[in-house]
Amino acid sequence: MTLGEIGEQTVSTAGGVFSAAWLLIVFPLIGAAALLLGSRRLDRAYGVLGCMAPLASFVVAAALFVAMLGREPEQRAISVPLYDLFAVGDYQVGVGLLVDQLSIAFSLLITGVGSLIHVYSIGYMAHDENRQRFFGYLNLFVAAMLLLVLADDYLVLYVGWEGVGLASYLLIGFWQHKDSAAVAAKKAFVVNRVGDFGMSLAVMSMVVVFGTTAFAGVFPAAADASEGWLIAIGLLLLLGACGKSAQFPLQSWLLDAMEGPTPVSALIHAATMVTAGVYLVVRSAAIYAGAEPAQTAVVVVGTITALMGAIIGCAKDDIKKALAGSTMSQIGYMMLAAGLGPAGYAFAIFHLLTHGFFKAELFLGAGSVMHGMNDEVDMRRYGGLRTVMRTTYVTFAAGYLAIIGIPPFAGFFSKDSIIEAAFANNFVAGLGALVGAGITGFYMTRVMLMTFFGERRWAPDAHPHESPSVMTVPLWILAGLSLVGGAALLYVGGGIVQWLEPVTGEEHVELGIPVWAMTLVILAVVLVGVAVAWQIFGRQPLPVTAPAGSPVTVAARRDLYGDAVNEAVFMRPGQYLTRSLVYVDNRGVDGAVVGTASAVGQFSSRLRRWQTGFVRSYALSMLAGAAVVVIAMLLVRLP
Amino acid sequence: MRSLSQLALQTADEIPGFGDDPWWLVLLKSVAIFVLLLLLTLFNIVYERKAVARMQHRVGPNRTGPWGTLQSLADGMKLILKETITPRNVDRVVYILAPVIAAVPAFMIFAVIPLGPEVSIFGVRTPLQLTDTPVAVLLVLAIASVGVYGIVLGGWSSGSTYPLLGGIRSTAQVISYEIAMGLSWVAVFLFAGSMSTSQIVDAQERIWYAVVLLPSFAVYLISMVGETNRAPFDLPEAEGELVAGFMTEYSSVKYMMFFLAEYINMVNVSAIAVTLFLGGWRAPWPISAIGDGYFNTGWWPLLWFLAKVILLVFVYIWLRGTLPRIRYDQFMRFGWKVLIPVSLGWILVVAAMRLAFNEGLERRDILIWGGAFVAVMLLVSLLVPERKPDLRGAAPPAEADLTAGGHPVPPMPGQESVAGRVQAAEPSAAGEERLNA
Amino acid sequence: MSPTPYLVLASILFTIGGTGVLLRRNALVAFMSVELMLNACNLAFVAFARMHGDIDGQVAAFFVMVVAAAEVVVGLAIIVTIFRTRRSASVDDASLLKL
Amino acid sequence: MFAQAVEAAGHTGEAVVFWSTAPIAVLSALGLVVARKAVHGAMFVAVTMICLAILYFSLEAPFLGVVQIVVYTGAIMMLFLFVIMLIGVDVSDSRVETIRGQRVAAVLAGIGFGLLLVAVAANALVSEAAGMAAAQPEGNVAAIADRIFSRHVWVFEVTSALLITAALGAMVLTYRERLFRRPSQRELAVARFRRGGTAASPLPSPGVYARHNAVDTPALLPDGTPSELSISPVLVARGTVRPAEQEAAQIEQLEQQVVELTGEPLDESTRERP
Repeated sequence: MTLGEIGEQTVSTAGGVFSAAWLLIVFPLIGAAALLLGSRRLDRAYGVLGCMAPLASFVVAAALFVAMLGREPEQRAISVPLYDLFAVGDYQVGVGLLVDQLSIAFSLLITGVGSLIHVYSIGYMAHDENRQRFFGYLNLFVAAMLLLVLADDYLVLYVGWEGVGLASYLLIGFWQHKDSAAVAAKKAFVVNRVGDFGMSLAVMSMVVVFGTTAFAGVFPAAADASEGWLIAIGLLLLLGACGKSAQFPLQSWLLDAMEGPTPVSALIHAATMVTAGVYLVVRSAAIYAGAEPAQTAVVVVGTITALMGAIIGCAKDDIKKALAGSTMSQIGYMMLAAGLGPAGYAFAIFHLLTHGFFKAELFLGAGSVMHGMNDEVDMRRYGGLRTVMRTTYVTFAAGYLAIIGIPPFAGFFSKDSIIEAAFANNFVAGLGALVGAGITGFYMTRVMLMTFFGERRWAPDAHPHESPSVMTVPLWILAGLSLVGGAALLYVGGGIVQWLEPVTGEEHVELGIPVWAMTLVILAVVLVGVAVAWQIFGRQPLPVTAPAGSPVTVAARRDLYGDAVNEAVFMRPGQYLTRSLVYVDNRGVDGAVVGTASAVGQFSSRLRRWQTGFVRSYALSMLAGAAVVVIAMLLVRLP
Repeated sequence: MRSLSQLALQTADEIPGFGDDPWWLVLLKSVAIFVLLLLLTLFNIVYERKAVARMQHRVGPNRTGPWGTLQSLADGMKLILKETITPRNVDRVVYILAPVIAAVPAFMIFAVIPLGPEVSIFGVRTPLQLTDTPVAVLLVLAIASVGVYGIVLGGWSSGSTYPLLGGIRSTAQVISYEIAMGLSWVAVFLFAGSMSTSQIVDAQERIWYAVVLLPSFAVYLISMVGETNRAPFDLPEAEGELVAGFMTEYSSVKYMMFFLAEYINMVNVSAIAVTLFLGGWRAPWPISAIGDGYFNTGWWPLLWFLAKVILLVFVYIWLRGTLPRIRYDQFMRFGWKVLIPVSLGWILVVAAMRLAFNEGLERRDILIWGGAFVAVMLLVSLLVPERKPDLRGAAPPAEADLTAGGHPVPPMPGQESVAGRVQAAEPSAAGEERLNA
Repeated sequence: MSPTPYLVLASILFTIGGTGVLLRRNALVAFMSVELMLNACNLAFVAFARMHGDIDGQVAAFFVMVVAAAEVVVGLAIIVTIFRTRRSASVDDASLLKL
Repeated sequence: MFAQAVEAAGHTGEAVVFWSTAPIAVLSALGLVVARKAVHGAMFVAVTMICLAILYFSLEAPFLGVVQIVVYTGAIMMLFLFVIMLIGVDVSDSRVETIRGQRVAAVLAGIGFGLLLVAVAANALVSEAAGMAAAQPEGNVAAIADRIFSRHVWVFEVTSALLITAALGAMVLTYRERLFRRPSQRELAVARFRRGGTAASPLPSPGVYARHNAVDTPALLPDGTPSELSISPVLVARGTVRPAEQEAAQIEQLEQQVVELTGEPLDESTRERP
């Protein structure tokens, strides 16, 4: 049975193993419930309990993937209706899952990388007394994220969307005893609300325009909808994506979000949640197909963010913030690619997956370093760690090579593809991407050098040591994925482009110059960045306190004044607005209300005189009332 | 011509055999009951004094009349002739009314007590009972509850502390034990299917309810002693505490009427016990078997009835000679927390039994099932582990000064009051001060 | 006999009870007046029962008695409690709830 | 013929009962309203209720009549008396009306309402009584039981729940928390003997001078001093103790009067000198 069309393929109903797809979400949900609601005694088994759920989900996802491989490419989108949520008139919302090539790729990433990070967290959070709660939140996040990517309806997707927001909020503020963490959590929440606002408006618009929010209803109808509506919806979706994926202008929360525990940064703020925006844009391909300006906006946002993130990453001394800038930048790449339309969708997802591998690897490596250095995050306090933390060094290096795009590491393939596609589409975007790649080479080399090379600038009480194997094993696995993941995804079995083609569509654009020449140019730019970094940070000893630096450096250290802009553009006018509203409320509305109330009060204080407090007076009036009733009955009975 | 009370009752449904007496017979019966009660009182006073004396290895009254048998008559004469003292601050009307209220209902109760089967009086066949109604036993309860007013009002109107205390005690006592008493009757009603005294006696032709309903009988025996303010439950007139309780300020005829009321009430409740539980006027077993029930006909039953009543009166005397007076709070606790719950539980059992019989279950089956139930409950009770408080390692409760800085506050859980412990060891600090003063 | 005299008697008793509530300040006396009113109602119930030849009137009176008993128990407890704290059984003294 | 005679006799009998009890009921009801003391009021109400019980009998409701006495007279009014005695015997109402106009208004409203009700009751188109014979073929008790436990069984259960709730409520209302554990009788006895001295024996009784019942007069010790122990501390606290010296003086006065009247000196051996 066909349920409609998504992308260029028909959707069939679930059968066999696919009807069990809901287990994907249920496992982590059970885990979260058990850990959050269960007794404190579960704390003894926190690791096993916490990791079981994502691992089980991973097994399910893998099984679904294998089952999907066994089907015809056009038959791979499977709808799993669960139940009808509600029906209002013609508008019906059913909770259901859509298992197709895109969502299964995401599911594998979320559960796979998620499992690794869960395992890593066993070691990382071993000494935290609230670790049971921590794992509960992590499981909750996995469940929400899976709901987000598996939903077959924008409304259900929105539930997952808010769910990951909640989990992100809870985890950023996990160490709520720290003021900075609490503030960061609040900031992330507020900024995300702005994005979510756009998202919810988009969903409402869909109800107005299409009368439904189900993918199966929206996408076929999008072709016939008016362009104005499509542009509006596309921009609103972009606003949502910006919030969730920390894209310009809603990027400011991500850097602060590094206050959360490092596994959280790796899982949520690098590998999975922040890519939800990319997923949303790719999933909404049908809408963007008819909204050229919205697509352009996506490209612009992506390009700006890619550059901004890279510049911010250059100036940060906090290792996690440097990596966070990098994340912003890389997601900017993905957005850029997603904005290119069918030509870039597959590359966006491709880069998303490889980024998931190596950025998780980098964050976990950073976490490992911090773990060995008494939670020191200032890179100026590191240096020369390659000898004492060999595993961390080697695996981190794999991630480093992957992100700057050295063949044959994963990032090479995905980033190359994006830059080529960008050049083919739009020269300015391509140029931005190319420059970004150079800066990436620069700041990642800086991180590498400051952390693992040079003289030891450790704090006096620092005794760096290698992390336990429960943390290093995930590092090794992720390092391996960073090494081979790109090539594997691109070439094995026809590669990811072909795999995703039924969902995203395909469009080949011809580059003006040969591909190998482009690759060489990109490599050259990257190597220039690396060399500059080597020149600045590798050749001379680093001061422990940061030098004043140029205006650009200062600006970058201050997140390119993102917060200041927010304050001037949004907060101040908002404040004026609320103040004037308060004035109107106090004087106008309250005046009327209070006036009425005081009038009633005066009137009742007159009436109060009847209330003597003496029971017998009341009894007298009751007797009088009874007499009246008797008289009334007599009168009625009289003919 | 019918008597007034019967006129009132005549439209209500009637017990067969009653309500047809000629007026002179009704009058005759009434007078006879009155005389019988007076004689019984005279007899009982001597009886009690003699019996108690024997229990205490004394002789008892032996001067007036043969073996002292006319002692009570002499005492009564003396009481009538004594000076009437009326204290100054009594409530005069109530003060005079109270003994009357106490005595009159006491005489009325016997109206519904069956003294014997149908006999022939001057050629008229009539039951040896003044009257009967379908609610006769409840009527007894009603009349008895009016009688208490005499005691309460007497205590109040005396305008003195001890009588008031006696009156209050008596109120609480009667209200409390009336409940147990009424509950003990319910079982009888269930078995007899009637509240008419004559029908209840008829229903005991085969077996006395004292045997079948032993728990009810026991409850009734106890509560009847409480109802009549007799030792060991004679708290409203406890000599050691309240001088003479509600009678303290009374003298002469009024005192005598209270006295009379008490002794007649003793006979009354005994008569009710006989009627409801001991087969009424029926002869006890070996005698009843003689001559195909010959001794259950004619005037013979009057003898059995009086014998049973006097036997129960002896129980009263026996109790008085044996048991010390119970403390008031213990008495109330016993009534509310033992007698009433026991009665309630027993009524449940009786009702279940009745239902089972009505549903046609065999007695054997009931016994088997009941026994099985009890056995299972016993076995289950073995399974429940006995909980012993684990005192090892338990910290002694923290002490708290409850009155520190003003108002006393109750101790928190885990605390123990210092003052409470002092109180326990030194019960009456104030009393001691008074002694040392 | 016609039920009318009974009904008239019930009316009179009810009115006397009501007037007692109005006139007497002693909470106990007022309370007893209420009992009197209830009794008057019961009399009317029973009279009507016989008038219609239906036992339901008597059953209603029975239930009124039960409810009256419950009411007396709680009411007296309240009076005792008030007396304990305020040393007064006058209904006029319990007028502090008014502003 | 005979049936009519019985009928007529029944009617006259009922009328006699009614007209002899109804005035008593009304008068004692009025007594409640005018009685100064609450106890008198309670007695009046009890009389009214007994009158009503008798009327129930003549209204062919013997069960209700008996229950009326047992419940109202025996339990409820007894409870009233109990409470009256508990919270102050001497509380007699003052007759001054505190609420302005209340008395006049109440009497007017009462009379008006009463006249209205009586008018309604007397003028209502009341048919001759149908009688209960048809309604209770197996007797009054059986009929009531049948109705209560069949048609009105739900009401019955609800009222039983109400009763239990009321009992619990009364217990909660009148419950006073005990701050200290109550010393047991044994502990009291042990403490008393341990204290030694005169405490082991009962306290001395108050002085009795054959002039009044005198719990408020201290007893005189052999040396003539009054014994504080013989007086209840409650009386001391209230300040209603009669001083012993005054008693002694009065006794001496009496003795002198006796000597003057009889002209004989008192026998020294019988005199107790204070």
